[in-house]
This record gives sequence, C-alpha cells and structure tokens, in this order.
Amino acid sequence: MSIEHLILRVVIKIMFAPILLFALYVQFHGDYGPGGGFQAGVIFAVGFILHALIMGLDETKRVMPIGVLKWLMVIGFLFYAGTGVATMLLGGNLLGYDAIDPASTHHAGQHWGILLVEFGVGMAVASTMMMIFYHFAGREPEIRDEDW
Amino acid sequence: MMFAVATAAILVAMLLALVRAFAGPTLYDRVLAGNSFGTKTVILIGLMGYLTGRPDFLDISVLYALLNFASTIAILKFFRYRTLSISLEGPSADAPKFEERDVE
Amino acid sequence: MITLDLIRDIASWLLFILGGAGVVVGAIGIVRFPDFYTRLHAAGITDTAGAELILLGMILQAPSWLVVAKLVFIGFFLFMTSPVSTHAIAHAAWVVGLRPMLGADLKREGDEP
Amino acid sequence: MTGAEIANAGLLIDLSLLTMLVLVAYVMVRSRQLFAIVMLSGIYSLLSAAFFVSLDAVDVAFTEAAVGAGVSTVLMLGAMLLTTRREKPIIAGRSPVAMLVAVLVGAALIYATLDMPAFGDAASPANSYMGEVYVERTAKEIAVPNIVTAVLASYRGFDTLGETMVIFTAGLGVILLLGAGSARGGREVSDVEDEDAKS
Amino acid sequence: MDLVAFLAERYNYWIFIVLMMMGLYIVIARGNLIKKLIGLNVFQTSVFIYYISIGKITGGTAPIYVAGDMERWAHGAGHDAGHGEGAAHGADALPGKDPLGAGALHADETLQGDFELAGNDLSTLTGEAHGAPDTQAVHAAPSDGVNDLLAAPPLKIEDHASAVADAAHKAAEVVYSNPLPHVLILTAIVVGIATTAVGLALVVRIREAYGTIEEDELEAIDNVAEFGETHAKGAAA
Amino acid sequence: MSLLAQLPVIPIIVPLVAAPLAVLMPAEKMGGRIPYIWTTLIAWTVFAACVAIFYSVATVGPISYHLGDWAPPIGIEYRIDLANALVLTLVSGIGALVFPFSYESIRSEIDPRQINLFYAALLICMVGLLGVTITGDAFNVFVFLEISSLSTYALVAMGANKDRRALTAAFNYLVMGTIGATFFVIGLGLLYQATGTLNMADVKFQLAGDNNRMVEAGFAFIIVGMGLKAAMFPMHLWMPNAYAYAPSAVSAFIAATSTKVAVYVIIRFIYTVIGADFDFASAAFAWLIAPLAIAGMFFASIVAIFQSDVKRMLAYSSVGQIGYMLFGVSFGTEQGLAASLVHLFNHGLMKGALFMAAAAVMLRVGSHACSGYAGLAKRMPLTAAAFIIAGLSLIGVPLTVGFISKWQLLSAAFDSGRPWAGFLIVASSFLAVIYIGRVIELMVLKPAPENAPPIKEAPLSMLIPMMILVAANIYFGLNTELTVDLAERAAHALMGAGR
Amino acid sequence: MVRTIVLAVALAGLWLLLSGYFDKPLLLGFGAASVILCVFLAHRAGVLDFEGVPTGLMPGVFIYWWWLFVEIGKANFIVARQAIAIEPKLSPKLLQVVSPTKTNAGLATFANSITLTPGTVTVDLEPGYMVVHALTEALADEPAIMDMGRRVAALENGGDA
Repeated sequence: MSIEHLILRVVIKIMFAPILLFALYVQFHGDYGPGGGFQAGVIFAVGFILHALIMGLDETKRVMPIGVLKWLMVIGFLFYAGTGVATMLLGGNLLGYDAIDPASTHHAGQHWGILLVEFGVGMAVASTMMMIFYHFAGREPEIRDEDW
Repeated sequence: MMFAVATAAILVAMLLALVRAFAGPTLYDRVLAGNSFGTKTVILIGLMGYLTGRPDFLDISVLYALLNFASTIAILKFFRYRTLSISLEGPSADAPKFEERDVE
Repeated sequence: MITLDLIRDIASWLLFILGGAGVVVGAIGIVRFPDFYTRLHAAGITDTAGAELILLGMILQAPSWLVVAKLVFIGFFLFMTSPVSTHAIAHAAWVVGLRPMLGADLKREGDEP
Repeated sequence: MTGAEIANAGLLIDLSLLTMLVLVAYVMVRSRQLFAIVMLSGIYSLLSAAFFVSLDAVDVAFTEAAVGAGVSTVLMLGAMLLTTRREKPIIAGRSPVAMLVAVLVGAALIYATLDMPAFGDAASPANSYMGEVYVERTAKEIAVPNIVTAVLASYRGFDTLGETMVIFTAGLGVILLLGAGSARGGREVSDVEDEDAKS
Repeated sequence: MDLVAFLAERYNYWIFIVLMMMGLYIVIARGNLIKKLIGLNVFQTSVFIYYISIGKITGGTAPIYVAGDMERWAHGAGHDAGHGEGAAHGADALPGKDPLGAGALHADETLQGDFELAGNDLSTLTGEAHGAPDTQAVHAAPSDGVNDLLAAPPLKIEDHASAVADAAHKAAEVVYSNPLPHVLILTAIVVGIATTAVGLALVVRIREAYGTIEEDELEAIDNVAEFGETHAKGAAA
Repeated sequence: MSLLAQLPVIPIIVPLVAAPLAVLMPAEKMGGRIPYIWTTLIAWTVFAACVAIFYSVATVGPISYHLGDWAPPIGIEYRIDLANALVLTLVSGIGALVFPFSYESIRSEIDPRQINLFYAALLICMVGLLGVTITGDAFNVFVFLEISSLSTYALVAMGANKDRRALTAAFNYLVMGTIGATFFVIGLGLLYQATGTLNMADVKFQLAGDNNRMVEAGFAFIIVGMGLKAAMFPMHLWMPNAYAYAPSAVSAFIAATSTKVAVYVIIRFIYTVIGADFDFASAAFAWLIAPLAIAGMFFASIVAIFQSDVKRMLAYSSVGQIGYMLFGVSFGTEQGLAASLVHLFNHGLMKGALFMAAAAVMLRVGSHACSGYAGLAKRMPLTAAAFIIAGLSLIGVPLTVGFISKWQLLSAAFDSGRPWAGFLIVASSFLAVIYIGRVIELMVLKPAPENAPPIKEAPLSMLIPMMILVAANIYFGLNTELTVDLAERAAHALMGAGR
Repeated sequence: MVRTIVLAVALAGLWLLLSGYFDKPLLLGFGAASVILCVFLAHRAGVLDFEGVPTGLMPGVFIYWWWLFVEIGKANFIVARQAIAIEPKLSPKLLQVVSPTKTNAGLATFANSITLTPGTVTVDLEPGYMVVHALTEALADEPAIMDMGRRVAALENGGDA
C-alpha cells in the first residue's frame, strides 16, 4: 500500500458510508424537503465515483459489478413504469395513484405511489450514472502527448 | 441584518476567488480558487436560508460540500494519473511521469 | 429571556463579523499572495476560520434542533474534507513539479521542469 | 428585519450572483484552456444553483448542483482524458455568423420581454393560474409538504416517467457508444461485463 | 410606469438573455467539440434561469409547506367551494389592493371565465374518470370538448409588497413561489445531463476515429475521404 | 377497468416497459433473435393499438385520456384527434414494418454484442415519437422529443462500424437537435408566461385571441426549434449526413417518421396552441414559412441531383419534401392543411420504402454509392422494382400516393388563389424526376460492373416489409378514402378549433 | 464486528439527526433499511477496516479537536495579518516532518491537522516523513508541529490500549 495518498484514502473511506446514507436520506425525505429520487441517485452515484477514484475502478466494479448495474437500471425504471401499470390494473388511469388505496381519506394511495416512483427514479438514476461513469473511466485512453 | 452582513462578506470573497480563478496563472491556482469558491457557496446557501426565513433547506449545503470535494478529487486524479480508473492504493511508480508547468 | 436572546444575538454578530472578515481576508490572500503554495494558506483561512465561525453563528440563530444538527454535519464535513482537498491540490502540483517560492526573497529553487 | 430590507438583501444577492454568472460566462467564451473552461462551467453551475436558491427553487438548486457541479464535471474530465485538453485557435470567419445568430435570438427575446409581467409579480398569468392551483390542491389531494415533489411525481408524474426514460436512454446510448462491442481506434474494447470485474 | 421600475422588473430576464447569447455563441463559433458541449450547457442553464425567474413571487418562499400550513390549505378551502373560497381567502387577507400592472393582462377574461373546473374537487374529477360507461367518459365530444374542461380559476389578488419573509412563521400569510416551473426545470436538467453524457461519448468516439476533436480538422479529413472510399475504423488514429 | 378505456396509453406504456426488458435479453444467443423477435412483437402490438385508436377516433370522436387521473390543465392529458391518430398510425405502422425488416441488415452492420441494446434503442426511439404525437401537453412534447432524439443520436452513431462519418453526423445532429429542443423550451416558457398553463388546448383557451409580444416570440421560437428538428430548409444541415451514415434500418425508420413528427408538432402548435387567426401567424405564413418552404423545395432538390450517395440524395429529397408540407401549411387554408397532412402521411410511406430498398442494396452490394446501383434491375429485380415504384411515387406519378399528395397540394394552391404556388410545386417535381430518374436509369439501363460478384435478391425478411410498404404506396394512391378524407376531416377539426 | 456495530450506530444517529422525524414509523423503517444497506455496501466496498472506521482514535478525538480549534484560531490570526498587511512579509519554507504516529488513520489525522492549521500545508507524504510547506519562518515551527504529532499519537495509544 502506498502511503502517498493515505490522507485521501482514509478520509474517503470514512466518508463513504455517510455519503450513501445521505443519499438515502434525500431519497426518502423527498416528500418533506428538497430532494427526491433523482438527486438521491446522483449522490449515491457520487459516493461510488469517489470510491472508484480512490480505490480504483476495478475494485469498484467488484463492489458493484456492471451486470448488476444493468439490472438495477432496468428494475429502477420498471419500478416507475410498473407502478403506473399497477394503477391501471387496479382500475385507475396510468399513474393514478389513488387507485392503490381508493378507500383512504388520507391520500395513502398518493403517498405510496409517490414513494414507489421516487424509489424507482433513484435506483435508475444511481445505476445509470454509475454505468456512464464506468464507461468513461474504464475506456483506455490513447492520447498523444502533444495533446496533453 | 447580521445575515446580510455575512452574506455580503461571502459575496465579496466569492468575487475575489473568481478573480483568481480567471487569472490563473497555473491550473492549480484555478482549482484552488474553484475549491475555495465552492466552500463559500456552501456557506452562502446556508445564509440564504436564514435570509429568506426558511433555514430548513441545509441539505443543499451538505450536497455542495460533498460535490465540491468529489470534483476536487477527480481533478487531482485527472492531473496526477491522467486516468480516472487507476487505484490509489498501489505503488505510485506506475503513474505516468509527466513534467508540466501549465502557465498560460 | 430577553437578555438571553440579546446575548445570543451579540454572540452571533461577533461570530458573523469575525467569520465574514476571515472569509474576505482569505479571499484577499488568495488574490494577493505571490505563488500557488502561499495561496493555499490563504484559502485555508476561509475554509477553517471563516466557514466554521459563520456556521457557528448560524447555529446560534438556528430555530430548531434539526437545523443545528444539519449545520453541525456541514461543519464536520467541511472540517473533514477541506484539508483533504487542499492537500490533494497541493500534492498534485507538487508531484507535477511545481516548486514553491522559498525564503524571504521568494525565489523559486527548483525552477527546471 | 423589515420586508424592505429583505427585499434589498435579496436584490443584492441576485445582482451579485447574476454579475458573477455573466463574468464567468464571458471568461468561458474567451478562454481557450479546456480544463479551465470545464472548471468554470462547474462554478457556473454552482452560481446558478445559488441563484435558484435565492429564487426559492430549492429542488432545482439541489439538482443543478448535483448535476452541474458534480456529475457533469466528472464526465467532462473523463471525456477530456480520452480526448484532448487544449482547444485549437478559433476558426476565422465563424464568429460573425455566431454573433449574428446570437444577436438575432437575443433580440427576439428582448422584444418578448417588453410585454412580460414584472419579475416577481404574483398576479402574472404564470403565477396566478396553474402554479397557484397546485399550491392549493396539493394540500388537499396529495398531502405531502413538498409541493414540487407532489407535482413532479403525481400531477405531472408522466413527465417524470419520461425523464427517467431519458436518463435510461442516455445510459443506453453511452453503453452503445463506449461499451462492449463498440469500435475503437486500434484495439478491441475489452468485454467488461461482470466476469471481468469479479475476478 | 417609469423607466427605472421597468428596468428593475426585467433585469433578470435580460441577464438571462445575455447568458443565453454567450452560450449560443460558444456553440456556434467554437470548433472544439467539448467546448461546444459546454456551450450547450451554458445555453441550457440560462434557460433554466429564465424559467425559474418566471416562477418567483416577490416575498414568496420555497414551495414546500411550512409547518402547519398544509393543514390550513387542506381545511381552509372547503371541499365544495374549491377555489372560490381559496380566492376569497386571499382577497380578505389583504383587502383593497389591485392586481398590478402588466400582470392584470388576463384578469378580466379569467374572472369572467366559467368555473366548472374550479368547482370540482377530487372526488368529482376521479368520479368522472372512473365512471361506469368508461368509453363514454373518455371520448369527449368532438368539437366542444375543450372549453368546458378547461376553465380558469379566478385570479387571486395578492399584495406582494407587504408579504415579508418573517411572515413565513405565521402560516396565514405565507406566499409560495410557483412550483410548476421548478418541476419543468427539474426535468429539463435531467435531459441536459443526458444529452451531455451522450455527446461526450460521441466526442470520445470521434477522437478515437479521427484523432482530433476540432471541427475544422474533422471537416478537412472528411472532405479528403469524400470521394468513394469508405474508411476503416480508426484509420487516422 | 376495461382495456378499451386504457387504449390511449397502450402504444406508449407497452414499449416503455418492453424496451428495458430488451436490454436484459441475451444479445448473442440465437444470432440475436431473442431481442429482435421481442421488439418486433411489441411493435406489432403498438401498431394494433394505434389502429384501434385510429378507428375509435374516426368513428367516435377525439379521445381525451387523463394521465394520473388528473383533469387536463392540472395533469397531463393525452388528446387524440384525427390529426394525431393519422401520424400515430404512420409512425407505428412504419415501426411495425421496420422492426421485422431490420434483422438481416442490422446483423451485418452492428456488433453482435450490441443487438439487444440496439433494438431497445430503436424501440425507445419509436416510443418517443409516438409520445410526441399523442400528447396534449406542451411540455410533455419536449420530454418525449428528447427521448426519441437521444436514442436517435446513439442509433445514428452506430453507423460508425461502416463509416466513421456517422460519428460526426451524430454529433452535429446532437448539437443542432439540442439547440432546437432548447429553443422549443424557450418558446414554451414564453407561452407559459403568457398563459400560465401548459395544456395545449388550455393555452389557446387562455389566449383567447389575445396577442402580445411574448406569444409572438414564443411562437417564433417554437417554429424555429421544431424547424431544426424537422430539418426545415436553412436548418437542415445536420440531416443529410445523419441519414446517410446511420445504419440502414435506422435511416429507414427515422427518415419515414422523425421529421414528419416534427412537422406534425409545428402544425399542432400553429393550429391547436396558438391559433392561426392571429395576425402574426398569417404574417409568419407569408413571410417566413412559405419562402423557406419554397427555398427548401428547390434548393434541396437541386442539391439532391448532385449527390453520389443514394441515401444522401434521399435525405436531401426529404428536406425538399418537408418544404412541400410546410408550403401546404402556409396557405393557411383548410385544404392546404389537409394536403400537408396527406403528404406527411404519404411521404412517410414512400421514404420508408425507398430507404428500405437502399438498405437491401446496402446489405447485398455493400455500398450506398450510386455506382453500386448499376444494373440492379437484373441483379436484384424485386428490390429494384420497389425502389422504382417508390421513386415514381416520390416524383408524383399517377396511381401512386405521391400523385395524390401533389394533386391535393395543387388544388389547395389554386383554391387559395395562389396559382403561382401550383406552378412552383410542379416545377420542383421536375427536379425530383431528375434525381430519381438518374438512379432508375442506372438500375434499368446500365449494365452491372463486369467484375461485380453475383449477388442474391434481398432476403424475405426484408422483401416482405418492403413490398407491403410499396403496396401501401399504390393502395393509398388508389383508395384515397382513408387518407384524403380523413385528413380533410382532421384539418377541419384543427382549423375549426381555431375559430 | 465491533466496527460494523460502531458504523451502524453512527449511521443510525446520523439518520436521526438529518431526518428529525421521530414519530413516523415509515421513515424510521426506511432509516433502518438504509442503515443496513449502507453498512452492507460499506462492508462490500472494503471500507470497514482500521482506516475506514478508526475506532481506535475515537475516544480521545474530541478533546484533541478542541485543542486543535485553539491552534487553528491562533494560526489563522497570523496568516490573516499577512494577507492584509500592506507589505506581506512572507518567507515560505519547506520542512520535513517525521510523524510520531503509528497507524495510518493517525498519520492521516496528523497530516490533516497540519493542513487545517493555516500557514502549514502537508504537501507530500513519503514513507517515513512528510513534506510540509509553511508560510513564514515563524509558522515553520517544528517543535510545535511535533507537539501536535505527539498528541495524535497519544490518541492512538489511548484508543488501542
């Protein structure tokens, strides 16, 4: 282990879990304050990007393999679309969340609907952003020195 | 009123940092100025929350602090290794040596 | 109660003025100092004294504990990350071969690439 | 603190942020160091996000910061690592055309501003019609505190579905362009599916 | 309205225009593909600024209900009266003020508009959509289906000069900025980053295939290759 | 809830769900057939749903579907009248043909590892275009427009396996397309600021004939932005390269659909959102749209004559044909509008067939250069026949759809008191005779190059969709009931909503 | 295992601090799930080691921080005076400092403390020593820096013992 980047490594290791937790906090408090699925997804991805910057892309790919990301991308989107389809099957229109819990007077259906779709957005965005980063960072450069 | 004073101070400081970011002369000066600018923005957002009477939105500040950090690290790797994918754990010898003084 | 509020206000005023002064002075330093490494120090003032003092001032004025918690979190985060960022930049410059001006006459010693 | 003072402070913040935005944009136009421009675009995003906060758009500021200062900076750096870091001198002869187009567009917009309702006008059509309807109805029909989330995920949830699809498409496009199977200078692109990474 | 006020009311828009022009200029004038993309970013961001400027209400606050205010909205405006009562509420909170200047553009017509929609509350709306003969409900009449669905709620008369921020704590006087532009811009930001990502990926590929990302050089290379021969990948790299 | 009530969203939600699933399918197993069959089935489902919608709209009346159960100005509305139903059917129909058509061609042009992603992207492109067409909400147009645009950028760039110029073409398309989309957003912002709503019909209702500078500028921005996407004449620079270097199947799909959808949006905004009875709208017709349309008709056709690449030639011809459509719109009469809609539909049919034939030639001959078409009538008789028929249709020979649309345009021109316009239309058709005639001459009269290897006729999977499209070219040329009558009704509804 | 629990508890505390909703079971449930997910990912990412969760340093770190604040305050004053002096008297100096710390986390804390104190910046870490850039002669006070190092080292001892 090189000592050259010790400071970076230590601090990012310490910050890694709190960053992810902050992302999830943003995800689940989108109803109450600023934030929501998209922002949470980006923060989540930034956590992993930091990890990749310090521990190396290969290590990050071990933690979060590309194959898993692909599935997460799809599942995240389908979470959203699936909620819409589910409301259709339950008798509402597409994305008519009231159909989830029609009897509720406290808008439980709306709450659940929003929660579900935001979760889908978060999952899709996080995995897509990581995917994009992987592809940019993982491509070998072939650069002439005079361009640099 | 006190928030306004602090805000004004931050704004002045932001402008000064911007001057350094424009002037360079080396890239590292720009990065430094940019980083410093980011820190000031974090504080500014917090203060603006107070100014508008809704200080509950500090999440944005947290996010700024986080991203400022992340992009600075990315920039470091950008310059030091010319790649974003390499691990910083291994021996540093495999890093491409390049000697460059980027003075405009 | 009024006295408590008054003390609180005075304290925040003090913190804001000190912090604001720190931020501005740091920025002035960033503009004025002669080379990259010296500017790093000036930026340090903003990051530590300026930012943290203003955050402290805000904590004193916070309307709820939640705000306090978040401000503390921000302060902690800056406290953790700002030296790392500074170090990262300095280190990048150092490795690339940017040598500092040294001594009272501000000469660059290792001026060759 | 009186209302007038707040308004003045707000105006001060607005004006200084906008001034800085213009300055940054101007330097971006002039500068030829790609790296400096990427960094400035990060600063530009930060500034515009701060401006959004001062215009009460906290959610937008949140997103703009995350996207502009975070992800797109990292992506730009990644792309620059794979391409180049300097910009060649300006092509002669294009600037007048560009200037003309920009001025035409600007003129059309300035023409439009003459009839615009004043900035911050609560009675303007934009603010008094649908915007207010959402504020009123969210409390009754959705009952979440963040009106933006309510509109985003429920009233205009379908737009957000599209938005998610946009992001998905972008990921798909990047995989198509840079991923396994994409052509590339001399070498084959290594098949970085999971097998590779797990080893 | 004197000139200073006129300027003060529009400076935001004009600065947005200046920024937008700079972005557009970068996109068109600069040959470096990455710089073009950055120019696009600036261009789009300035449009975001414009949208957000539209939605700002002087003295307003972020469109997130302050504590306790949501209940006020939920109960204050009754189920039957719908917007009518909401408007009355707005009017008697701050009586005697006229809607200002240019903003009153549509005041007459909207006030005279018919209030069918405004009178609907959620139950009638969903009831309409869920109603038994569904196809009939879904198929609106060919010609006049538009107007009766779309009616304007009345303008709320609000004095924005006196709505100050410390009122944020007194729920009765809170004014929220317009949430709709925020929502639109959230979507637009996402579209922007998506475009940037795809664009950068393209730039990377172009660099690999051509060895340059300067537009004039690319054009020169393409012009050489124009006649007949199709290029194998990466010939210039 | 019955399926029928949910019909309007079926064409959108089904492919939206199906496209991500296609990403997960194995690319290389069974020669990439799994994603191919899956997306083809989906495309057919969508087409069936669109036909059902079309039928329902034509017999019952406009459909309004409230997404999320929110009534229109509050929520997003799908509002389908005859005009969108027509375009919907066109887009989904072309999709239903291009998907089965594409297999062989794509397999020869795309890396086998990317087949699943490719089909997903193509499906997403289609859903984007459908979403733009079907919606009644102005901002929703932008979102779906960007979905289709983003996937198109990637799809066009896929042509880089054959020719690296696809990359620069895609990049130019991306820059221009994004500028266009942003202009569109600015225009929407101006309209929103003037009216406070985003629902198209509501915008018009709120405007109520009220005119101010915001609306004028917003109108201009929307026209220019969409003009960029539609490759309206001076803003067409991205288009020839994008069409020429994209994978053949992609060219066939987007050439037949994407610019048409953009033209449709222009029409929709002129009539449903702004209302054509504003002074500035008629001024724009007279001084902006009509001159540009005429310039496009002539300029692009002349440039097309000098192209050595058939796909580029066809692309330039598309620019000219967009000119016809906008010219028809610029008459400002019901008949002109109907003619435009008819031409929009018909041009989709003929360009689809032409690009499909070009794709077949590409598969067998391996080039789009004109020289590769020499003697094709002997070497690939069926493909050549398809090309010739579709080409004649493009010229406007009787018994083909091209004739119908030209005839409609002509009569609209004369009826609106613009005989000179009729003359211009005929004159520019002669240009089409030249460029198409050139290729036909090559195919029929010239012998094949002597060293040319023997080639087979295109495979059945390509021939059948091509032939269906060619048959449609003739059928709709004979039976005008479906297109002309309905387009007239659609135009009447659009114009009627303007008064 | 100890580290896992420490991290989980810390994260749970962080969630409660950020959230501020103690009465909504749904949010608390999400919080619990989030904490579990984060700990799992942290475990998977390999950050649950002596560097990532420096349990050894934790007990005394707050006292140390307090001391550090005071030092930072003093140093700030010196640098600020130079920044606004009409004629700044700068005499930058590089010095090599041998760290008395034993663990990596301790070394990082020490290096960070040096950087945090305005006037001195850790420029490079090499095996055995580190390079520090100081703004003036007065700030390049090696005994003072070493004093700081000893304090950090004391933290390590206090924790590990």
